[in-house]
Amino acid sequence: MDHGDVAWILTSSALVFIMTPGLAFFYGGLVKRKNIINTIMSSVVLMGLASILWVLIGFSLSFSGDIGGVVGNLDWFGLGFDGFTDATFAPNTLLFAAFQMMFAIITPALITGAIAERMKFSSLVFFTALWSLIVYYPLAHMVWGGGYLAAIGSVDFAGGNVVHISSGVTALVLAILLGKRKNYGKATYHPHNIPFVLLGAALLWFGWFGFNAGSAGAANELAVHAFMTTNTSAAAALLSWLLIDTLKTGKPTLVGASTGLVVGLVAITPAAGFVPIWSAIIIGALVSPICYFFISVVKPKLGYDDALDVFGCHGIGGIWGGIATGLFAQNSINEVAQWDGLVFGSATLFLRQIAAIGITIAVAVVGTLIAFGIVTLFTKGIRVSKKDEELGLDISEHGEAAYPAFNGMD
Amino acid sequence: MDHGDVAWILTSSALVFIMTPGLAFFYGGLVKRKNIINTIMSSVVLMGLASILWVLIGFSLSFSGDIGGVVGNLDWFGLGFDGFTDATFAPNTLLFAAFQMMFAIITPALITGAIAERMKFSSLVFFTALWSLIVYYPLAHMVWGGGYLAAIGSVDFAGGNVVHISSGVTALVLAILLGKRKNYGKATYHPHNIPFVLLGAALLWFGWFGFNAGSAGAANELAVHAFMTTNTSAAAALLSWLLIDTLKTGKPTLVGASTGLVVGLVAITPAAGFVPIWSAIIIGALVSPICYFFISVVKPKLGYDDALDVFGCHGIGGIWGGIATGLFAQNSINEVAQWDGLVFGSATLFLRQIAAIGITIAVAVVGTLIAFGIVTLFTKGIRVSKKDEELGLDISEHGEAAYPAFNGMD
Amino acid sequence: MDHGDVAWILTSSALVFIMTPGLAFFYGGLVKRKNIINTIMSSVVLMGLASILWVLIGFSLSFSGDIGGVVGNLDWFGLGFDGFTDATFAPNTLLFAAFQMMFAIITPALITGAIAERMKFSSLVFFTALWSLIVYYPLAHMVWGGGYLAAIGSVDFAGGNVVHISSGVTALVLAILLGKRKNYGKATYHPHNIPFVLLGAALLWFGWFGFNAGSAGAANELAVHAFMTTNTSAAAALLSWLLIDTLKTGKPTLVGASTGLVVGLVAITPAAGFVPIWSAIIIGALVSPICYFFISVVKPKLGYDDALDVFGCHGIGGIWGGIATGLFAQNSINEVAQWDGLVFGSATLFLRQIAAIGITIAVAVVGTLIAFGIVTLFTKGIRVSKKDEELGLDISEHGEAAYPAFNGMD
Amino acid sequence: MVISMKKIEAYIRPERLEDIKIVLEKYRLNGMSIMQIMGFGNQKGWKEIVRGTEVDYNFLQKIKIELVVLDEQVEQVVDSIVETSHTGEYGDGKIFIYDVADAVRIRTRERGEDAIK
Amino acid sequence: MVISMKKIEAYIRPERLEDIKIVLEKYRLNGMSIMQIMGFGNQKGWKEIVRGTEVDYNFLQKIKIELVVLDEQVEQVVDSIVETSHTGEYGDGKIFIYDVADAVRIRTRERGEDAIK
Amino acid sequence: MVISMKKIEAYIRPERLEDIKIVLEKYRLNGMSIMQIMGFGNQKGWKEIVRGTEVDYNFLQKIKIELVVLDEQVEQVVDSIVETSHTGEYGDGKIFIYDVADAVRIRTRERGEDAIK
Ligand SMILES: Nc1ncnc2c1ncn2[C@@H]1O[C@H](COP(=O)(O)OP(=O)(O)O)[C@@H](O)[C@H]1O
Ligand SMILES: Nc1ncnc2c1ncn2[C@@H]1O[C@H](COP(=O)(O)OP(=O)(O)O)[C@@H](O)[C@H]1O
Ligand SMILES: Nc1ncnc2c1ncn2[C@@H]1O[C@H](COP(=O)(O)OP(=O)(O)O)[C@@H](O)[C@H]1O
Repeated sequence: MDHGDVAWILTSSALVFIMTPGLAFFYGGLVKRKNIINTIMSSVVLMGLASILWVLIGFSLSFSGDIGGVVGNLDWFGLGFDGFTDATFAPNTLLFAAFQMMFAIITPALITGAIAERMKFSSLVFFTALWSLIVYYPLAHMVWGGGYLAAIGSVDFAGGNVVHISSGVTALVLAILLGKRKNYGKATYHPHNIPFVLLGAALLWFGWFGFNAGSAGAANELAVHAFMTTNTSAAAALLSWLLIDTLKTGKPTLVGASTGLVVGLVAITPAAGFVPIWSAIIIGALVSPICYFFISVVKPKLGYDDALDVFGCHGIGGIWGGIATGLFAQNSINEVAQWDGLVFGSATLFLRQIAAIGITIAVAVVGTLIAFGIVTLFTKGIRVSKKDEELGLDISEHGEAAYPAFNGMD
Repeated sequence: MDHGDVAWILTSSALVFIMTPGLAFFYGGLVKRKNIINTIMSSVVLMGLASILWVLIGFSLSFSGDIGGVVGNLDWFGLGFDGFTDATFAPNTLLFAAFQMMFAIITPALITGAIAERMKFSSLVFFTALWSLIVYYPLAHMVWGGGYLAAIGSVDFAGGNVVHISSGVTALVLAILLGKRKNYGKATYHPHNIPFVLLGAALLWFGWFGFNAGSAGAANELAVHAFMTTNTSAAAALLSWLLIDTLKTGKPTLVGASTGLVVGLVAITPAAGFVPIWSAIIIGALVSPICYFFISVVKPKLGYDDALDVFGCHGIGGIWGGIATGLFAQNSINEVAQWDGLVFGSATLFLRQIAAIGITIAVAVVGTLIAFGIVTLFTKGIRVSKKDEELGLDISEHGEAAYPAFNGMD
Repeated sequence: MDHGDVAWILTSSALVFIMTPGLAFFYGGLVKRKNIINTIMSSVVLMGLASILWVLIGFSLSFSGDIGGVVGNLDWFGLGFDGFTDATFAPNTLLFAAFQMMFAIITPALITGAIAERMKFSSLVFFTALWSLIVYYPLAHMVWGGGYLAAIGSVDFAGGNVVHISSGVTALVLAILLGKRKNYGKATYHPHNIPFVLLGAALLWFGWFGFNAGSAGAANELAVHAFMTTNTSAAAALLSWLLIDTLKTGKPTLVGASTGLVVGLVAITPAAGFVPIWSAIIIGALVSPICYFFISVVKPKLGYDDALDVFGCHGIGGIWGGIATGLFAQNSINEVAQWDGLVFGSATLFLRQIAAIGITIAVAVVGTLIAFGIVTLFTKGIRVSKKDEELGLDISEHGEAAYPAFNGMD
Repeated sequence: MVISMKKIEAYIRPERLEDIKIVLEKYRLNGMSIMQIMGFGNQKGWKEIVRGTEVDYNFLQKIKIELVVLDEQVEQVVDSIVETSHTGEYGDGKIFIYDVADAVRIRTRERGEDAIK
Repeated sequence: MVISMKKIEAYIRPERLEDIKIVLEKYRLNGMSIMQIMGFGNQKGWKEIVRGTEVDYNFLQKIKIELVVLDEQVEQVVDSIVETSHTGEYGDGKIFIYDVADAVRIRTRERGEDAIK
Repeated sequence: MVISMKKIEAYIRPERLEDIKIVLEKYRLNGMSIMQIMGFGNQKGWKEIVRGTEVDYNFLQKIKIELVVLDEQVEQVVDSIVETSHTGEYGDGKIFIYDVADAVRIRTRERGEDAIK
């Protein structure tokens, strides 16, 4: 075991870890002041819940054995392999489990942006646990654990399908099932603390270096390559979002910059270790207009209330990333991609990427419906009362005010 | 010198470094708005003071030679060894000194939570400097520098005794000596900025990966193991604190989640590289009820004012961690533990852990009394005037208001 | 390629990356509430712009070939070398490019503090792009790309000239050209959110470990040495600034601590890998009084409005650092320094350091005048209207309010 | 000159503000000011449990509305606020009415009733 | 109908609020509102030294208390506030008293003096 | 005793505050309070575009000034505020004037007009 590789994957694990608090601030800054605690808490509780589930069964169900190409088995229940010697996964199975754990934390956390400001906290906790079981572990298995999506030859470097499309699609379905916020469309939903939005976005970018470059599994040339494509796509998307802002209103916004960089990171995620650097500029530059168009034109027509645009950013951005991987991947960069992308003349990979996206969407939709059904069965009402919604979920669900001193006393 | 090990310990040092600002936010968010500057400053000044003391004499007194098993000598005054070649400590003495320096910064910073909102800044600075000399360097020497606590065979992976019990006990003694805040019990002491509390807690967790996994001294299997036990204990404690919140009031709080994860990290600190992963779930799951019980039931009876529960979290949590190490340690995981823990049938390690905890407490109590005595001798009053306390320490001690624009003008 | 070195430089690149958001908070907390979005945005936009420019032409102009000792060529346009095999620079050219990219982002971001609260955002974006081309790439080439400043034997470990003097001098020139803020001297310019100032300063310190220790190019003894000098200088400067605060007013301030640590980091930057650790105490301890004197005594006499003291901190601090390198460097620590410093009896290096500083200043002044001239030519007015300045640049330039809920509704 | 304007000060639940605004727009009032305050009344403050210890918020977050209107509008406006804010539970709030001595619209320098028309 | 209520507006030092609250509870006042304001008076603002440069805070942070009470309670309440807030130094604050034209309790729709009883 | 004091309440643009303060200092007023409020008037709120979607800020950020002065000072002060705050555009703000029933200076316990002299 090369200690350099261990150093990098340990570091990457810590970097991916900090993304979840980052997300909490990104989301928390975007909601109303009376809901920031609830929004942050929705991510934070998963730092506990998803970690423990992962150690107990998640890693095993994702990466131990294979049942029908769909899910793993329970042989590694409680990380029941020898953590000091097992090297089924590189650089070492236990380290791989730690790194992958961080993905299993942030993915359900991403969903929580969609249902912000109205879902019961207890139902949310219950839902995300079930969803991890029904959707996340199978998908992680199918893509990275030797399951079906790997078998058909589709590729996903760091989680375009597993993390972003899955959470984005789930967000959409859940937002529809849950219904709109009171006064949606009438009331003003503006971010209450924009510096927090940027703080979160910056921590996400920072952590994403571990997310993508760590997915190389070693401190090697591929990791360096993924580092550079990641930064480049984020940068290009940040700029193209600001350009749209400027063209539309003359005023480039910080929320726009933050959103742009995030969708740039989303889009490059499946592609980071497969595509040439120049294509990262294209991938990033295009993801912002695609998401912007979806959020500002398509979404209002469809009329659902995805509060923080999880589907518009992660779903749409992730789908574009998966397609872009099919367009720009090069076998010479990473031979895990068995074929070159469409722009290099071969349609094989491209079609399998489309197929993989389709399957991911199907798994997410079906899994979400099942999880939602179960949660509804077992809890009386998955949504807070109208009165609690007005009062704010911080007080009603958590009994806390985020900044009580700011209009009271010290 | 393996460059992979260097990479990891450099990274770990940076990670432990960021814990002190993290602590500043964790504490700063918990106090009243009029005291946040003072609270943050109490940690920040140590980033300067403890660093310089360490370079000059601290490292030497902790790790150079041995005087009676209690403290080192001054041979390495000013880091007076050859930083490029000396390898007395792994991976290289200078790097070890850098990593350990970060511990010498955060440990006195932990204490400052107990005396928040009422202690004179100058007295605090004087006290923490003396305390480092009288308590911290000897303890670091006794545990890690080849002193008495190592000699008796007790173990402390990353600082349960040196960092947490020592600071927690000191906090208790100092809080008692200093007396309560005005209106304590009557006035409302609620956190003024909860998102800052979480920001700090998240940075602490992030940095703790370096704290614990870096304490392996290399990017090896033990580091990976410690990484996983650390995360697992934090996660379990976060969840068990939320469970208590829910059982008691129906409302899981973000302050509770933040506190829970911190005590989970405290408890696993001495144990991280000695105990099996499954036991980290137990260690974490139990530390929250233990600390919660202490803070909500025992503390009010005793009636001292440990403002931010440093003793309740770090003292009690650290003691539980030291005991738990004696319960769950396995020689097969790390042969530094010469015996298995109590649950594996041997009482030897367990008893030595108890002894080590007792000695640590004794050193901390006596050292604190001495340091307090000296400070009182040399300064006129260690506590701010009643009027300054009412006005807030930000204005009275530092001449600054943290967020002046929030009820004034831009 | 040693994977340990790759791990450390990847980590360092991520660490330097986070400095720019850190800077955004450091600066953002210092301005008025109505200008925080604009101030943050000025740094954030460069995370996009400077990245893309770097990938396209910046790296090539800095590090590919050599034209007259002044600038590189365009052979590596679009990073057009083989990223998997090229090892012209250590540890690998692509990784070197990623690490250096982070410097190319933060350097122009530093400038933006000087012109805060009054410059048109579009003009600023245009200016920083031009400035990167005219000043930054040439300077990077001259110092690290085999250009003139390397040729004369002057040294700059991590960017005293390239980063700090260049941005500081530019800041001064630009502040003079732009003119003062409305009511400057009369109105109150106090920081609106001091915890954000500290958050930013802490992230800067954290990232600076990558900045300086990463500049060793490997996870080796020199990196460890640079890590230690960096921390030591920051610590000493933090303390000496607090000492001045205390002597002058009796009240040590958090803004003072934050400023002190930053100038301590600035001063050690060129010296980190050349000077002995004890000298880092001197370098840090002296930089605070030097900068303090400049800002509080010299600046008011000169009467220009460098809003956040970019020249006073980075310019003056960087010059002192360059001189200090000429005083304390030792060939035995790093043979890149061909001669010992002045205190060890040789004047050669010292004089070349002075020459290098002079040349850097000249390049920055001339380049800034040219860039400013071009921007003025192509935009109608580089400064916002008086009305927009009163209203605040957040609303006028970006259409956003940072914390709208804090005196309105939730 | 007899000035026939009144100032209405209403202390209400923050969560009712959106609705009140909509109703008041009906009367084409051309001005209104709001501010965040802390209040206590028959509705007592709430308790927050911090680490197992009860801490009181003696004061609750409220919104204060200030509205200067013509005498003849007073009853309508008061009724609207009552209608929208009424829940029947403690904490619904109070409305106080005061005489106004004079008014000025800064933009036009109009005085008296013209200033708010 | 003659309304015999007064509104008391007191601008006080923030640090005195806790104590005032305790004293006012004695009178079983069933309502009161507070807000954070900035004030300037005979007590001049303080100076902050930012990086060696003086910057003025012309305005100081103060608390404003608003209390509507019956005429007969006015003197008692004013005395209590003065008692608790008095330090004898500049910046102790001021109290102003105004007539109230009418009052409404939203919960019960009571008018006049009943609204605050 | 006839109290001849008035309270002036001005709702103004935040960006005018600095200038108003300078002018008011001329009159050696020895007290004034300001607070941040949200207002709406003839100047309608602004629109923020968040991710391509318009969201309204119905209310605009304003500053409210409260000033108790002697009757004879009222016109001067009002004029000064108008002078400094006038831009001629919507949103310049309004000034309202109220009678004061009594005043107390907490520091000295002075009552009536003496309290503000
Ligand atoms: N006498 C009063 N003077 C000033 N403000 C008051 C007064 N009474 C009530 N308020 C304000 O109104 C708010 C709601 O009053 P509350 O007494 O709880 O309503 P209710 O009597 O309908 O239960 C309080 O929080 C306070 O801000
Ligand atoms: N005439 C006034 N109008 C409005 N508010 C005032 C007036 N005089 C004083 N205040 C308020 O009272 C506070 C304290 O007043 P100050 O004059 O400093 O007290 P003192 O005269 O007792 O020293 C001020 O900060 C301001 O908020
Ligand atoms: N009738 C009113 N009652 C209370 N506040 C008012 C009233 N009219 C105006 N205001 C306050 O004054 C501010 C400016 O008023 P606005 O009507 O926009 O000025 P103008 O009529 O000069 O354009 C508003 O934002 C509001 O805070």
